[in-house]
Amino acid sequence: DTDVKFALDWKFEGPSAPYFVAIDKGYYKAEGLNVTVDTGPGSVAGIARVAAGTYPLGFFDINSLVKFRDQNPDKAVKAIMMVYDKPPFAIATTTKTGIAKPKDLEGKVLGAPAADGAFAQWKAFVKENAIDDSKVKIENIGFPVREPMLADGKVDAITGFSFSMYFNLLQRNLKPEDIKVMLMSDYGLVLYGNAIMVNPDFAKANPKVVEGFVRATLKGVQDTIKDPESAIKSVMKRNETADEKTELARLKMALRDNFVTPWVKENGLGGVDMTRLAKSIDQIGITYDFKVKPKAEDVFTSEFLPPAADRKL
Amino acid sequence: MNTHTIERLSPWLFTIAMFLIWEVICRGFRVDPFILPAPSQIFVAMAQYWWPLAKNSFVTLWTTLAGFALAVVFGIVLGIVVGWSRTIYRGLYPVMIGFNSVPKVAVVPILVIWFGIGEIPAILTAFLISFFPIVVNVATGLSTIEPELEDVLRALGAKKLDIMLKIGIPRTQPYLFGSLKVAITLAFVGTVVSETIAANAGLGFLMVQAGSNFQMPLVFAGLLLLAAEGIIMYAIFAYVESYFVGWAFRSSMSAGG
Amino acid sequence: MNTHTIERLSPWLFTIAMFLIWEVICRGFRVDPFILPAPSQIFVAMAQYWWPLAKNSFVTLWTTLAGFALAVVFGIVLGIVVGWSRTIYRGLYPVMIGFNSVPKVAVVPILVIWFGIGEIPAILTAFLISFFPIVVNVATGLSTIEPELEDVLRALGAKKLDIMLKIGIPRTQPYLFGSLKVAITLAFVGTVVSETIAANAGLGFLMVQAGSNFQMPLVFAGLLLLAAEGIIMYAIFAYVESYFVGWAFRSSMSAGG
Amino acid sequence: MTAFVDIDDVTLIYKGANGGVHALDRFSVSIRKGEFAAVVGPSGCGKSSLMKLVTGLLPPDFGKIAIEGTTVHGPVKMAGMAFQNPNLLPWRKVIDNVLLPLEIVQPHRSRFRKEKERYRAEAEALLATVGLAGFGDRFPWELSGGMQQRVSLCRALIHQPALLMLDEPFAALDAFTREELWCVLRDLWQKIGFTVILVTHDLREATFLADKIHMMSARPGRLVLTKEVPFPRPRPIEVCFEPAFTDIVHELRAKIGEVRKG
Amino acid sequence: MTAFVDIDDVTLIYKGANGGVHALDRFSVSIRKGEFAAVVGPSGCGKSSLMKLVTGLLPPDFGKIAIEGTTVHGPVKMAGMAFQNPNLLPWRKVIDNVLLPLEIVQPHRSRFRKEKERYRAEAEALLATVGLAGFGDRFPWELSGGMQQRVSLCRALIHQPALLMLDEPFAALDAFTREELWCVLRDLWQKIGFTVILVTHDLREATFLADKIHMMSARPGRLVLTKEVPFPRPRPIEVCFEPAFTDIVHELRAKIGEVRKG
Ligand SMILES: Nc1ncnc2c1ncn2[C@@H]1O[C@H](COP(=O)(O)OP(=O)(O)OP(=O)(O)O)[C@@H](O)[C@H]1O
Ligand SMILES: Nc1ncnc2c1ncn2[C@@H]1O[C@H](COP(=O)(O)OP(=O)(O)OP(=O)(O)O)[C@@H](O)[C@H]1O
Ligand SMILES: [Mg+2]
Ligand SMILES: [Mg+2]
Repeated sequence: DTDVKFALDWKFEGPSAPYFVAIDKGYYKAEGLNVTVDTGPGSVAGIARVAAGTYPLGFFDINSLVKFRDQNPDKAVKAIMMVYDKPPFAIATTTKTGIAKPKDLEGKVLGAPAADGAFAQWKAFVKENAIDDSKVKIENIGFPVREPMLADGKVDAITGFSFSMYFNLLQRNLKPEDIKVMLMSDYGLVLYGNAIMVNPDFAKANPKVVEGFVRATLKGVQDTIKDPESAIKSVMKRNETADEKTELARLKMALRDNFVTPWVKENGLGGVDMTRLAKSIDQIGITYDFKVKPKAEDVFTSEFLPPAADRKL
Repeated sequence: MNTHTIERLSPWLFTIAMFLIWEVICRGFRVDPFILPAPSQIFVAMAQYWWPLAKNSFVTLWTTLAGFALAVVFGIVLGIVVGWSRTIYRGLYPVMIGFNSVPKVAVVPILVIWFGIGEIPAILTAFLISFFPIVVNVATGLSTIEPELEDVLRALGAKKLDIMLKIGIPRTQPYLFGSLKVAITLAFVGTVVSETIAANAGLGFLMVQAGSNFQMPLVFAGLLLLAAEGIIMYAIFAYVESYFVGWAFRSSMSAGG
Repeated sequence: MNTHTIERLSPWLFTIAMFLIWEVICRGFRVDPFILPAPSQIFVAMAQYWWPLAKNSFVTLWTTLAGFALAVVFGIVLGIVVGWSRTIYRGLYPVMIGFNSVPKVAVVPILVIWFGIGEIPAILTAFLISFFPIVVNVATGLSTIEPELEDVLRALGAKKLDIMLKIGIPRTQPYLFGSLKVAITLAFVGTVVSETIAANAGLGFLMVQAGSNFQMPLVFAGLLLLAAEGIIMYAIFAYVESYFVGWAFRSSMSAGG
Repeated sequence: MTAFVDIDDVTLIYKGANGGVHALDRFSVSIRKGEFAAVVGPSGCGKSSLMKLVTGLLPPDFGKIAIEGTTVHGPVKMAGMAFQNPNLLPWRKVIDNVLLPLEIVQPHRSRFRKEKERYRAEAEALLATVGLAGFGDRFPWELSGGMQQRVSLCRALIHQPALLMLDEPFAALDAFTREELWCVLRDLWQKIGFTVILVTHDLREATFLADKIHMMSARPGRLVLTKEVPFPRPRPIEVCFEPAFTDIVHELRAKIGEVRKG
Repeated sequence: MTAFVDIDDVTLIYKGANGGVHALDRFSVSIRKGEFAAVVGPSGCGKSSLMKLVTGLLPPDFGKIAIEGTTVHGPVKMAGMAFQNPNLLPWRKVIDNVLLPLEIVQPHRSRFRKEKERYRAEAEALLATVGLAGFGDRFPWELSGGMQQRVSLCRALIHQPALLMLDEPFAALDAFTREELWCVLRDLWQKIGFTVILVTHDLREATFLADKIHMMSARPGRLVLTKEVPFPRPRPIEVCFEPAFTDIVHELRAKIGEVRKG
C-alpha cells in the first residue's frame, strides 16, 4: 500500500467525518492507499505545509489558496476536489442586538479574529450588501474570546465559520432561537469553500494515487451524506473528548449548508463551475490586492475527478 | 503545630487556599464558566476525561523532558562559551536576546516543514524556548567569579576551563538551579505551543480540540495537569538542589534549604 | 585591529554574520519564502511597509515596557517576600511554577473578558509572563547570603528587611540584571501573544494579519523588529548594569564588564 | 556593682552533618561596665563563638548571657563588632562600608540622609587615624589584607557603641602599625569609656590594653584563668618594656602552654 | 650559582578609578634554589602583590621576574601558594579543598581518579600534622579562622611544590600552635628541600625560619635591607631564646621603625 498523509484544516469535528468513513469502510484501502489524517492549525499554515511537501494532500480553504498562489506564483498547489460548495463563512449575532440583515450592522461593533477566514471576506460582504463600513466598528478578537464576547454583549456580531460559532454559542447557554447566523453566501458572496488540495510534485509523480484518493473520498462523502448518524461514529472514535450529539448536529448543519447545495444536487459532488470560480477570484480582489491575479485554472483542476456520473448524490 | 510542620505543609495549604479562592471568586462573581471554570467543574471534567488526559499528559511530559534535557546541556555549554570570551559574549548576547524576544509560535511552522508534525517540533520548541535563562545564569556566574578564588586555581597553573568547572559552575549552582526552574516552565510552554499547532497528541493538542468545542473545563483540566507536571519537575529539582547546594543556603534567612 | 576594537564590533559582526548565513541557507537550500523568507526579502518588505511597521512597533514597545516595569517592581517585591519566609517560599514556589508552566495564551481570554481588548491585556500578559525569572533570581540571591556578611548587619541589630536591602539585593545584582534580560524577552513575547488574540494594533496584530494573507516577508519583518526592540532594551540594561555592578565583574574572566 | 556583660555557665555545641562540635563548655565570665577585657586561648577553642554569643548572633545551648541585666535573645543593638575576617561589602566603597552602621543604628539612621556630609567627614577622620587617609573612595578589594582589617575596625567604631567586640583586629598588621593602633584604641577607650571585649593571640597586646585577661582552654573552651593587669591608667606604650609587663606575658604564655597540652 | 627566583627591578602600579596605587618600586631580590626567604614590611607595602608577581598572577609594569631562568608570563605551574585569606571553596569539604591542587597539577591530575584513596590518606595525614585530624569531612565554614588558615596551608603543601609561597600563613594562630607549625614547616623544608618565600609580620617567625630576611619600605615598596640569618641548620626551637636571636629581632624591629617613618 502507498502511505498517504492527509492534513485537515482544523481539529477532528463532525464535518471531518467523510475521510474517517472512507478509512473505516476501507475505501482508501481498496485503492491501495494507507491514509493517515492529521489535524491542522488552520488553512494558512496548512496550505504552506502542502506546498512545502510536508503533506501531499490537504483539506483547506480555496480562497486562502488563491492568495497563496498570488504570493507564490511558482508553487502550483491546486484544488482537485471541491468539498464545501458554499463556504461556512458567516456572521453570527444574537436576536437581542436587533440585527436581522447585513445592513443592520451599521453602528454596531463587529468582533473578528484577524486571522479568520470569514473576516477575510468582510469587504466583499460590505460591498455586496451596500453597508457603510465606516459605521461598523471592528475589533480584533482572537478565537478563544470570540463567542464569549458576543454572548456577554461586548460585541454585537462576530465573524467565523457558521458551524463553529453556532455550536459554540449553544454551549454558552444561548437558545437556538436567540442565535442568528447569516451565511455570507446567502448575501451575495459567490466564493467557494474548502477543497482537497494537492502538492504539484506529488500529483505529477503519483497521478493514480491522487485519483484513487479522490475516488475513495467521494465515496466517503456520499456515505456521510446518506447516513450521518453512523458516519459520526468514525469521528468519535478519533476524538475522545468530543460530544457526540454536538458533533452530529454540526455535521448535519455542514451537510445542509455547505456540502449539499442546490448546485451539488444538480451537478454532483467535487466539481466546480469555472465561471463562478473566476468570479469568486474577482470578489477576493475586493478585499485583497493581487500582485498577479491567479486564474481559475491556476487554483482548480478537475483532472483527478472521476466522471460526473460517479459523483452524483 | 510547630514551624517545621507548617513549613512542610505550606505547599499544600497554599495550593488548597488557591483553589478555594478561585472557587469562591467563580461562584461569588458568577464568572462565566467559559471564561474561567471553577475548580469543581474542572475536577469533574478531569474525572470524566481522565484517560485522554492521562495519555496526552504523558506525551507532553516526555517531549518536554527531552527538550529540557537538550536545553540544559546546550545552555550550560553555551553559558561556558559565552563566559569564556568577551568577544563571544558581546557578539552572541544581542543575537540571543533578539531570538528570545520572538514568540516561538513563529518558529514552529519552520520546524514542522523540516521535521513533520509530532514530537520532534515539540521537543525542539521546548528546547529553543528554555535554554536562554540557563545560558544567562551560567554566564553571569562565570563572569562574576571572585578573583580571589580564581587566583587559587590560577596559581596552580589551571587552565581557564578548569577554573570554570571547578569554581565557576559550583559557585553559580544555586542560580543554575534557579534558572532550571524557570527553564522547565518555559519548556512546558514550548511543548504545548508546538502541540497546539502541530501534533496529534499531547495536552496542547487536547486543549485546542477541547477549546474548539468550547469545553472550557476540559481545557482548564489540561492546564492544571500541565501545572502539576511543572510542579513535579520542580519537586525533583528541589530535592536534587538540596543535595548539591546545601553549602549555599547557610544563611539564617535561607529559604532554600 | 586590537582586541578592544574586535570586542566593540563583535555584536555587529555576529549580527551581520547571522544574516549572511541565513541568506545563504535560504538561497542555497531554496527554502520556500512562505516558510522562511530570506533577509533580503524581509528588508524589502520592511522598506515597503515601514509606516505600519513603525506605528505598530511603537505600540508593542510601550505596552511591553509598561508590563515589564510592573514585572520588575512586583518581581523584586515578591522575591523579597519569598526570600523572607521559608513558609511562603515553600508554599508559593510550587504555585508559581505551576502558573508559569501554563502558556499565557490560555490566560489572555480571561484578561480580555475582564479588561476588554487593547493595551491592558497586553500589558498584563507581558507582566504575567515576565515576573517569574526576576522572583527566582531575587529569592535565590536572598537565600544564599553568606552568613558572614549577614552577621555584619545582624550584629548592628538590623532588621531582616535591612539585611535584604543592604546585602541581599546588592550582592545579587548581577543575577538580577541577568533575570531582567530574560524577563524583557518574555515580556515582548507576552505582549505579542496578547496582541494576536485581542488588539487592534501592535506587531502581534500586524503579524497575524500579514500571516493570513501569506505575506511571510512582512511577518518576518515584524519578528525582526521585535528582536530589534529586545536588543535595544538589552543595550540599555547593559549600560545601566556596567554602572551598578562593576564590582562583581572583577574577574579576569569576566565577560560582563 | 553589677556586671555589664554577664556570661553565665554557657555551653555551645555546633550541630553538623558530621557530628556536633562542642565549642564552649560551662563558660562563665562577667565584665563590668567600661571594663577592657581580653580573651586569649588556642586556635579553635571557641573565642569567635563566644563573641557571637555575646552579641546574640548565636544562642547558647545551655546557660545564659545577659547584658545590662537583660538576657540576650537575638542580636543586641548596642554593640559594634569587628569580625575575625574583615567582611567588607565588595559593592560598597571603603567609606560606605565604614558608614554602614550609621545607616542602621539609631539615632544616626534617621539623621543619616540629612547629615550625610558630617558623617562622611567623621568617617574620613576615623580612616585617617588608622592610616587610611585617602582610601575612602576605593573599593575594599583594592586594599591589602591589613588595610581591610583596619577598615573593619573603623566600621566597628564609627557609631561609638557602648560595647565594642574585637575579634583579632590587629592580626594582619605589622608590629608598628599594630602598636600605633593599640594607642588609638586605648585613647578612644579612655575618652569615651565603652566596654571592650578583645580576642587576641598577642599576649603583649592583651596585657597592654586590658584590665582583665581571660584565658580559655583548648576546645571545648573552658575558662582556665582570669588575670588582672595591675598597670595604672593611662598606660604609656613604654609600659611594655617594664619587667613587670614582661613577667605577666611570660606567665600567661607558660599557662597557655600548659593548657594546650592538658 | 644562578638564582631560582629572580626579581629584577620590578615596579607595579595598580590602576584604579580613583588614581593608580604605586605598590612596588624598582624592587629587586634574588632567591637561590632551596633557599628559605622571608619578606617583612609594614602593612600595605606590597608584600602580597609581590607574591602575586612571582607566581605570575599579576604582570609587573616594569622590570621582569624570572624563575629558573625563564621569564614569567602568566601563572607558573610549580608553585604552591597560601594566600593571606584562606580562600577555601565553600562548596568543598575541607579534605576536598586540600585535594584541589592534585586535581589540577600534573602528574597527580591524571592519576587522581585511580589513586584517589591514596591521595585522600595523604591529605588526612597532612591535616593531622597541622592539628586538624578528623576535620576533613567538615565544610570550611564550620571551622574557626585559625583552622581555615591551617587548611589553606595544607592546600599549598599537598602537591609538594618546588616553590612554596606563604602569605602570612600563621597570622590567625596562637603563639603555641604557631610555633608548632614553624617546626612542621621547618622539617618539611629540610626533608624536601623546596624553595620558600614567606611573608610575615612576626619578626621572630622570620628569624627562626628564614635564611635571608628581606625588608620592604612603606608603599611604594622598595627593598631597604636584606638580613642573612646566621643560625646553623637544623635549628631547634630553642634558638629563639638565644641572645643572638633576640638581637636580630630587635635590629629588624628598629629598622622597620625607622623605615616606616622615613
Ligand atoms: N558554623 C560552625 N559550624 C560548626 N562548627 C563551627 C562553626 N563555627 C565554629 N565551629 C567550631 O567551633 C570551634 C570553635 O570555633 P571558633 O571560631 O569559636 O574558634 P576560635 O577560638 O575563634 O579560633 P581561632 O583562634 O582559630 O579563630 C571550632 O572547632 C570550629 O570547628
Ligand atoms: N586589586 C588591587 N587594586 C588596586 N590596588 C591594590 C590592589 N591590591 C592591592 N592594592 C594596593 O597595593 C598596595 C599593596 O597591597 P598589598 O596587598 O601587596 O600589601 P601587603 O604588603 O600585602 O599589605 P598587608 O600586610 O596589609 O597584607 C596597597 O596600598 C593596596 O591598596
Ligand atoms: Mg576566631
Ligand atoms: Mg598582604
